[in-house]
Amino acid sequence: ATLVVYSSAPASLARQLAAAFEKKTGDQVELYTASTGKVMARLAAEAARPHADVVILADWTAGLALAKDDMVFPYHPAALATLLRKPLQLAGPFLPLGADTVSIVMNTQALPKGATLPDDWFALTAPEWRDRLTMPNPLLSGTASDFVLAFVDEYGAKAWQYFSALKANGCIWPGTNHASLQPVEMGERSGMVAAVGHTALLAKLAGNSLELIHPKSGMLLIPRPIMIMKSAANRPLAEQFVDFTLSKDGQELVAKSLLLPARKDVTPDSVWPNLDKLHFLPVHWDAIASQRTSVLARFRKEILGQ
Amino acid sequence: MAVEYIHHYHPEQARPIKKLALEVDNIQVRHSNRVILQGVNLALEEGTYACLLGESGSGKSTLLAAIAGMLKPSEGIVKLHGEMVSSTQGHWLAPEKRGIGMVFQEPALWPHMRVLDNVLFPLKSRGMVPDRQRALALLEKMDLPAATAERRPHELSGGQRQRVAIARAIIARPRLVLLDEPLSALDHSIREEIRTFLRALFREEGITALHVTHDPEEAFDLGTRIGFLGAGRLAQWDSPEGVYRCPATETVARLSGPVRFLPVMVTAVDAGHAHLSVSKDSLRVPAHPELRPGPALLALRPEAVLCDSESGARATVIRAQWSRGRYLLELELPEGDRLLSYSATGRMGIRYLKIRPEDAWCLPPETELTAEETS
Amino acid sequence: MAVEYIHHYHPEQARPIKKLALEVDNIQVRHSNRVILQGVNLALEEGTYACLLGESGSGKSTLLAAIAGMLKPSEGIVKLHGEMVSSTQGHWLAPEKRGIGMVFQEPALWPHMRVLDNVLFPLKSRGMVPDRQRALALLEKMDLPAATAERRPHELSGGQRQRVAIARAIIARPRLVLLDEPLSALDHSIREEIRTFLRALFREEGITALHVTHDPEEAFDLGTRIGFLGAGRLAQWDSPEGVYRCPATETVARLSGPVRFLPVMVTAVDAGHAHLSVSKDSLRVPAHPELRPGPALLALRPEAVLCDSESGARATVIRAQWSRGRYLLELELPEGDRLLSYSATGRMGIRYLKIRPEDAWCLPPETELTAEETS
Amino acid sequence: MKQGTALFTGLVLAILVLAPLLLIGAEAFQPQPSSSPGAVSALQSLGQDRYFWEAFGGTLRLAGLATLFAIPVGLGIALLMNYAPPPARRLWEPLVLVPFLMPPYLTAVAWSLLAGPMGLIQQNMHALGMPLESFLYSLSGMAAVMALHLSPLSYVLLRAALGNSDPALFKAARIHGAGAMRAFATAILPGILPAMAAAALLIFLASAEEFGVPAVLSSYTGIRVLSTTVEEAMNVWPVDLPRAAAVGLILSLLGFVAWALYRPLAKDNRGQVGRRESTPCWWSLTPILAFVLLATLLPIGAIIAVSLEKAITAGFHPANLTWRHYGHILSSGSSAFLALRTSILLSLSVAIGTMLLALLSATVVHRGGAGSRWIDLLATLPNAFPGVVLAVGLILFWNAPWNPLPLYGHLAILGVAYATVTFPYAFRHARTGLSQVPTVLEQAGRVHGASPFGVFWRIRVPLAWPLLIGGATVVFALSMRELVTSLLLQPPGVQVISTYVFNQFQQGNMGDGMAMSVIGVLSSALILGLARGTLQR
Ligand SMILES: Nc1ncnc2c1ncn2[C@@H]1O[C@H](COP(=O)(O)OP(=O)(O)OP(=O)(O)O)[C@@H](O)[C@H]1O
Ligand SMILES: Nc1ncnc2c1ncn2[C@@H]1O[C@H](COP(=O)(O)OP(=O)(O)OP(=O)(O)O)[C@@H](O)[C@H]1O
Ligand SMILES: [Mg+2]
Ligand SMILES: [Mg+2]
Repeated sequence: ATLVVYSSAPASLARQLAAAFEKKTGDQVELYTASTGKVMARLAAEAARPHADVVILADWTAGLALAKDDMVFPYHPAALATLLRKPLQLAGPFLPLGADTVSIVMNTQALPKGATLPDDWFALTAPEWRDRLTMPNPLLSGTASDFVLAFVDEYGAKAWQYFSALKANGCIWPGTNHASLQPVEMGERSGMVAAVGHTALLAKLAGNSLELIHPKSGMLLIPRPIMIMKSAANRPLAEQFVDFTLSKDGQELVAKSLLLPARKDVTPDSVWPNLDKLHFLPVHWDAIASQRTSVLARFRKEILGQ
Repeated sequence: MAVEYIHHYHPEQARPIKKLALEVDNIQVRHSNRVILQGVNLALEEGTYACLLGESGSGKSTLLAAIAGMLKPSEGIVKLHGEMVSSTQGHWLAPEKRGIGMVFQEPALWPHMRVLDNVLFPLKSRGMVPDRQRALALLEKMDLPAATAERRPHELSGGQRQRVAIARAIIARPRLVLLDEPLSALDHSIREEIRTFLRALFREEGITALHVTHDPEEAFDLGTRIGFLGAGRLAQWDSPEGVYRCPATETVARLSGPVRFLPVMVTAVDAGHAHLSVSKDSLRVPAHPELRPGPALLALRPEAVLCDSESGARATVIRAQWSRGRYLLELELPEGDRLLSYSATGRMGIRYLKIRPEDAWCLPPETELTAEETS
Repeated sequence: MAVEYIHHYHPEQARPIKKLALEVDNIQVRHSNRVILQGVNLALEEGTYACLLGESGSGKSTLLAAIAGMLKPSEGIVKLHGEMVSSTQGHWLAPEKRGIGMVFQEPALWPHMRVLDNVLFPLKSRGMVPDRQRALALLEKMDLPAATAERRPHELSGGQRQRVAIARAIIARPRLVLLDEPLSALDHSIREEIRTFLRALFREEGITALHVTHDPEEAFDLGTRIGFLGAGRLAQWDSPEGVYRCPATETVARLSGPVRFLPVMVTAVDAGHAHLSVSKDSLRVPAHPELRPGPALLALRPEAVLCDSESGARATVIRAQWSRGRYLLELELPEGDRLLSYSATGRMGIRYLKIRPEDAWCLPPETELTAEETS
Repeated sequence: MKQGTALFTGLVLAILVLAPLLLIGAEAFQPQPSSSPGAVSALQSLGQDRYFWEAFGGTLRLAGLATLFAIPVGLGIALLMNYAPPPARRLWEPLVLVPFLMPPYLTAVAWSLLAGPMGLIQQNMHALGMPLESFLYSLSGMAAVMALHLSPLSYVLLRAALGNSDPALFKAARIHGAGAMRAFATAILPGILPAMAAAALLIFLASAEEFGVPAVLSSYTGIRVLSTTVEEAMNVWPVDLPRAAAVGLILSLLGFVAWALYRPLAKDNRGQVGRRESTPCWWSLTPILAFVLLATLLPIGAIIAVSLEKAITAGFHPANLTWRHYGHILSSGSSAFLALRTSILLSLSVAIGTMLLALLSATVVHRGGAGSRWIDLLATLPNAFPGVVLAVGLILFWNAPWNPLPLYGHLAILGVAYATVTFPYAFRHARTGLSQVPTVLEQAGRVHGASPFGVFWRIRVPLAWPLLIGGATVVFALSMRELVTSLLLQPPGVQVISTYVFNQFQQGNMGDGMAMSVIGVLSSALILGLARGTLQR
C-alpha cells in the first residue's frame, strides 16, 4: 500500500523516516517536503480533493489550525502519550514527532568589539547590539509568530515595550527564519532573535561560528506535530506510520537530525545541552492560537510600522 | 466603354481563337474600404502575352493581387483556365492552388534562403522534383552565374534580385505568370536580353503572361495585347498599334508614348474621321468612334508633326533631346500650345511645322471619372 | 582609358567651366572583401546634371553609397565642393554632414511616419524650419495631392512611394543630389512630368545631380553628361550624343540604346575613320581613336541601317516591333548576323539593306577586363 | 484549417491559463477565513486595506524603476552586439545571459554577500562599500538588482528585433542630415518599438510579481510590495487563500493595464527583414565587460565562493575550502543529482512545447480576427500573477474532483505549471518575431505553391527563427530556476533544482544549496550557449 506524507520536517529526516518505514513494512511512502507555509497552502488548495494521509509540520499552531478546520483525524493514543517528554505531553488530536526551540543565535566571530554573548532576551536592547540584530518577521514565519504570541502572553505590556526597544535598537525583520539567519551567518549581523534551534546547530556542526544562546528567562519549546488527515485513504497504515515515527527507532532518527526527540527515553544529540536544566516559557497553545490575529495586527502596526 | 480596333499586323494575331487562360469579370476591389478597382473586365487567351499599363497608383498591382488570390474582390468573378477561382457566390481557390507564377514589384526574395533555394522553392512547395540543373540554367540565361546562386539575396544588386525573382516565377512552368514591373530595375542591354528570353520561353512553353509595366516600349515589344488601367477601370484593351495610334483616352495616349494635345473644334464627323482646322489648315484625321462635332482634342505624336520643311506653321524649339539617332524637339506654337517632333538636327530656333493627318488622332475631351465617384 | 569626345550641340555645354561639386579620385570600394569598384574617377561641375549608366550589378549603387558616405572606400579620395570628405589619410565626413540628398533604389521611407513627415525630415534633422507649404507644393508637383501627405508609406503604390522619396531628397535644397533609379517605378507620363520638373528645379536652384538610371532615353533627356560604369571602372564619360554615336566599348554601345554588331576586318585607319567592307560594299566609317587595322566590331544602330530601299544586301525580317510611330525590325543576314533597322511598315519577309556609314561606328573588339582581375 | 488552429490554441490556452485564473478569481470573491460570517469578499476588503495600498504603490514604483533600468541596459548591449560586436561575440553572449539564469533570490543574496555591511566589497574597498550598501538597501537598489537580472530578457528581445531592422532606412536618415543618434531614433527605434514595448511589459510584470528580491532586500529598506503581501497571506496560518487571490487579481489588473498600453505599439509594426554584416569592434568590449562583471561575474563569484566554503562564517580562506558540496551533488544517484536531471529534462521539453504553442497562438493573433485580442491578453496575464497564487490556481484546477485529466500528482503537472508561467515570455517572442515578417514575403510563398502551412514552416518560422530560439531559451532558463510553483506543485517523491536549493537553504546545508545553484546556473548557461550558438543564424 502507499502512504502519502506531507512534511515540513527537515527533508533528510523525512526521507530517513520514510525509508526506514518502507524497509520495515514493505509499504511505500510518497513524500512531499516543503516549508510549513507551503505545506499549509497546498493543503488548503487541495481541500476539494485531499491527497495527504499524514502531515508533519514544524509548528504546533499550524497543526491546531488544521484541527480547527476539522481536517485532522484524532489520533492520540494514551499508550504513546505517556512515553512523551513532560513539556510535550499536550492534549489534542495529534502527537508531537519531536520539538525544536526558539531562542537566540549569535555569530561569535561577528560580535561588536568588546561585546560578550548575551544571556537573556532583554539584554539585547543594550546599545552595544545597536544595528546588530535580526529577527524573523512573524507575519512570514510561523515559529516567530509563535514566539511573539507566547512572549506577549507571558509578559503582556512588557513584551510590547521589548519589541519596540528592539526596533529602536535597529533590529530588522528580514523575513522567514532562514532569511533572518543568513545575515548572521554572513556576519552582516551579530545575532538573531527568535531563531529556530536545529538549523543553527546544524550550521554550527558544519563548522560555522554560531552559538545557540539559552535565555535565562526561558526559551520557547515548539513541538512539531505529526497528524493523520481525516481524508486518509488507508487509516491503519497512517496510524502504523505515526506509531513508527514515535517508536524508539524512529525517534533515534529524529535525534540524529538535531531535533529534540519526543520520547523521554531517547536522548537528544550531544550538541544540545541537557534539556532538564533549560528553562522554557510556559505556553498556552490554544489560547495563543486564538489571539493570533489581533497580536499580529498590533505587531505589524506598532513594531513593523506598516 | 473599352474600344476595340482590329489590326492584323502582328503575326500571332492570325492564330485561331484559343481557350481562355484568365477571365476577370466585372470585379471590384477595395483597399481599406476605398474602392481601387471598379468593373474591370479582362479575358486572356491561352498563350497570350498581355501587358498592362496604367498610371502609377491606378491599381495595376492591386489587379494582379486579386488575380493571384492575395486579395478577395468584393464583387465579380475571376476564372482561371475555365475554373471559377473567386466569386461573390463563395468560390475561392487558395493562391497556392492557382498554379500561378508571380514577380512582385519589390523582388520579395526570402532573405533566409540562398538564391538557389529561392528559385527552387516553387518546385519544392508543390512537391515536384527540385531540378537544380534547370534552376541554374535559368539563372545562367539571366546572366547570373552559378556562384551567385549560392549567395543570399541581400548580397545581390537590385537588378540581380529582380532576375532571381523572375527565375522563381517561371521555374515551375506555371500556366499563368503575373509580372509586376519585372524589368524596371534592369539596364537596357540585360532588359533586352531578358525580354527576348521571356518571349521565347513563354511562346515555347505556351505560358500565358500578364505583365505590368510602365514602359510602353516594353509593352509594345512583348505584348500582343495591351491593357490600360485608369480611373479604376480598364480604359482600353487592344493591340500595340491600336493603342498607340488610336488611344481611347487622353491618359492612354500619354501613357503609350510621347504625345501632345491641341484643343480643336470638330466641325463634322464622317466614316471614322473628323474634320477640323489647325493654324488655318483644314485637316481630316482619324477619330474616336464616340467623337461628336464640337470641342475635341487632337493627339499628336512626334511623328505626326514634320518640322524640317520650309513652310507651315511657325514654332520655336524650346528643348532638343537626343533620342535614338534623332532629336526629339519640343516646339512652342505662338498660341502657347506645345508639340513634339522628330528631327535630324537638334538646332534651336524657329521651325515650320506640317501635320500628317493620317498619323494624328482626334478624341473627345477627357471627362474626369474616378473610381470613387462611380461607386 | 576613358575617351572624351567634344561635341558642342547642347546649350549647357557653352557655359564657362565652373567649380567642381564632386570629385572622385581613383577610389576602390569593396563589399565583404570583393572589390566592386576599382580606380573610378569622376568630376562633376556645379550645376551639372550627370547620369550614370551601367550594367546591373556593375556597382552604380555602390558608387553612390561611397559618395554619400555610407561606405568607406578602401582607396582613393572623395571631395565635395572642394572639401575632402573621404581619403585614406583619415579624412572622413559623416554622411549627415555632407549636405547630400538621396533617392534610394528602394524608396526607403520610414514606415512609421506619415508621408509629410518623411518629406519634412531632412529639414527637421538639420534644424531648419519644417516648411510644410513647400513640402506640400513639392508633393503636389509630383501629382501627390495633400490627402496623400497624411497617409503612411505602406498605403501608397510603388510609384507614389518613389515620388515621396524624391521630394524628401530635394526638400532641403542640397547642393548635391544622388538619385538611384528614381524613376524606374513610374509610368511614362508621370515620368516625363517629373523629368521636366527635376530639370527645371535643378537648373533653377543650381543643384548638382548624379542620377543612376538604366534607361538611356532618360539619361539622354536629363543628363548633360553621361557616365558608364563597367568592369568596376568608368568606361566612358561624355555628352549624350558622344555616348550614343561614339561608344567607347561594346557594353557602352549596348547600354545606350538598340545596337547590333558586325565583326569586320579593318584594312586601314585614317583621320578617325576606318576602312572596311560589309557584304562586299566598301565603307569608310568613324572609328574609335584606339582602333588599329585588323579585326574590329562595326556597331550599327537601327538608324544606320536603311531597309526600305529596293537594292542592297538581302536580309530577312525576323521580328517587327512597333516603336514610336515606326517599326523596329530585326533583320537576319544570310551569314547569320543580325541587324536592326527602322521602317514605316512592319511587313515580314525580305528587305534590302543599305548602311549609312556616317551613322556607323567602328571599335576595337572588347577585351574582357573585370575589376577582380585588375586588382 | 484556420478555424481549427484558432480553436485548438484557444482551447489549450483556456486550459493552461484561463482555467486556473478563473478559479483564483472565484477564490478572491470568498470572504477571508479570519473574518466573521457574512463578511465581504477578500477583494472588497482590500479596498479599505491601508497595507495593501501601500504595497500597491511600492510595487508600482519598484517595477517601474526596474523597467526603467533594464530597458536601456538591454538596449545598449543589444546595440553593441548588433552593430559593433566585440571580438568573439559567441563567447560573450552566454555571459550576458547568465544573470537571467540565476534565480532572482540568489542574485539578491549574492549582492548582499558582496555589498552588505560585511560583504566582500566592504572588506576590500572601504570607501566604496558604504555608499554601495546604502544604495543596495534602497528602492533603487532593489530595482537595480532586479534590472541586472532582467536586462538579459530585454537584450534577447531587442537584439533579435535589431537584427531584423532595415539598414536602408538608417542610411536614408543619415544622408538626410541626421546624426547617428537621430538616425537611430528615426529609422531603427520605431522598428524595434514593438520589441521594446514587449520587453517593458514583460519586465514590468515580472518585477511586479517577483518575490525573491524583495524577500531578501525589502526588510532593510522598509519598502513593501504586493508579492510579500501575498506571501504573508500564504505563509502563516490560517492560510488566507482569498486574500492572496485578491492581491493576485489586482496584480493581474495591473497586467491588463500594461497590456492595454502595450497593444497599440505592437499593432503598428511593419515588417522589415534585412541583414547586415558588421565588423568586430574592440572598444565595445568595455561596456559589455562592465555589464558581465556586474551582473554575472561578481554575483556568480560570490556564490561560487560560498559554495566552496566549509563554514560560511569562517570566510573565504584556504583552510575553509572544500569540494565536498560539489562532490555530494554530482555523485550520481544522490537526490541532488536526480533533481538536476529532472530539471534539465523537464525544462527542455517545456521549452520546446511552450514555444510551439506560443508560435501557434502568435500565428492566430497575427492573423487577427475575433478571438485574437483575447488570446493576446490571456498570454499576458500569467505574468502578472504571483507564483504562489498561480500555483494555488493550478492546484485548484488540476486537482478539482471534476477534472478528468489526472496530471496533478504526476511530474507532468510541473511541466504544465512551467508552461503556464513561461507562456507570456514565449508568446511575446513569437509575436514579435512574426510581426517582423513582411507580408509580401508570405504572399510570394503562397503564390508559388506553398499552402498556408507551408508558408508557416518554410517562410514565417525561419524568418522569425532568431526570436523563436530567443523565446525558447528564455522559457528554458525560467523553467530551470522556477521555484514557487515547483514548491507547491511538485508531486511527492520528486525534486527539481530549485526546490532542492530551497530546502537546503531553509533547513539544510547552505553550501550544498549554493553548489547546486552554481551547477544549475552553469548547466543552463551551457545549454543556452549551445542552443543559441548552433540554432541561431
Ligand atoms: N494597403 C493599402 N491600403 C490602402 N491603400 C492602398 C494600399 N495599397 C495600395 N493602396 C492604394 O491603392 C491604389 C492602387 O495601388 P497599386 O499598388 O495597385 O497601384 P499601381 O498601379 O501598382 O501603382 P505603381 O505603378 O505605382 O506600382 C493607390 O492609390 C494606393 O495608394
Ligand atoms: N552587401 C553586399 N555584400 C556583398 N556583395 C554586395 C553587397 N551589395 C552589393 N554587392 C555586390 O556588389 C556588386 C555591385 O552592386 P550594386 O548594388 O552597386 O550594383 P548596381 O550597379 O547598383 O546594380 P543594379 O542596377 O542592379 O542596382 C554586385 O555584384 C552585388 O552583387
Ligand atoms: Mg504597383
Ligand atoms: Mg543599384
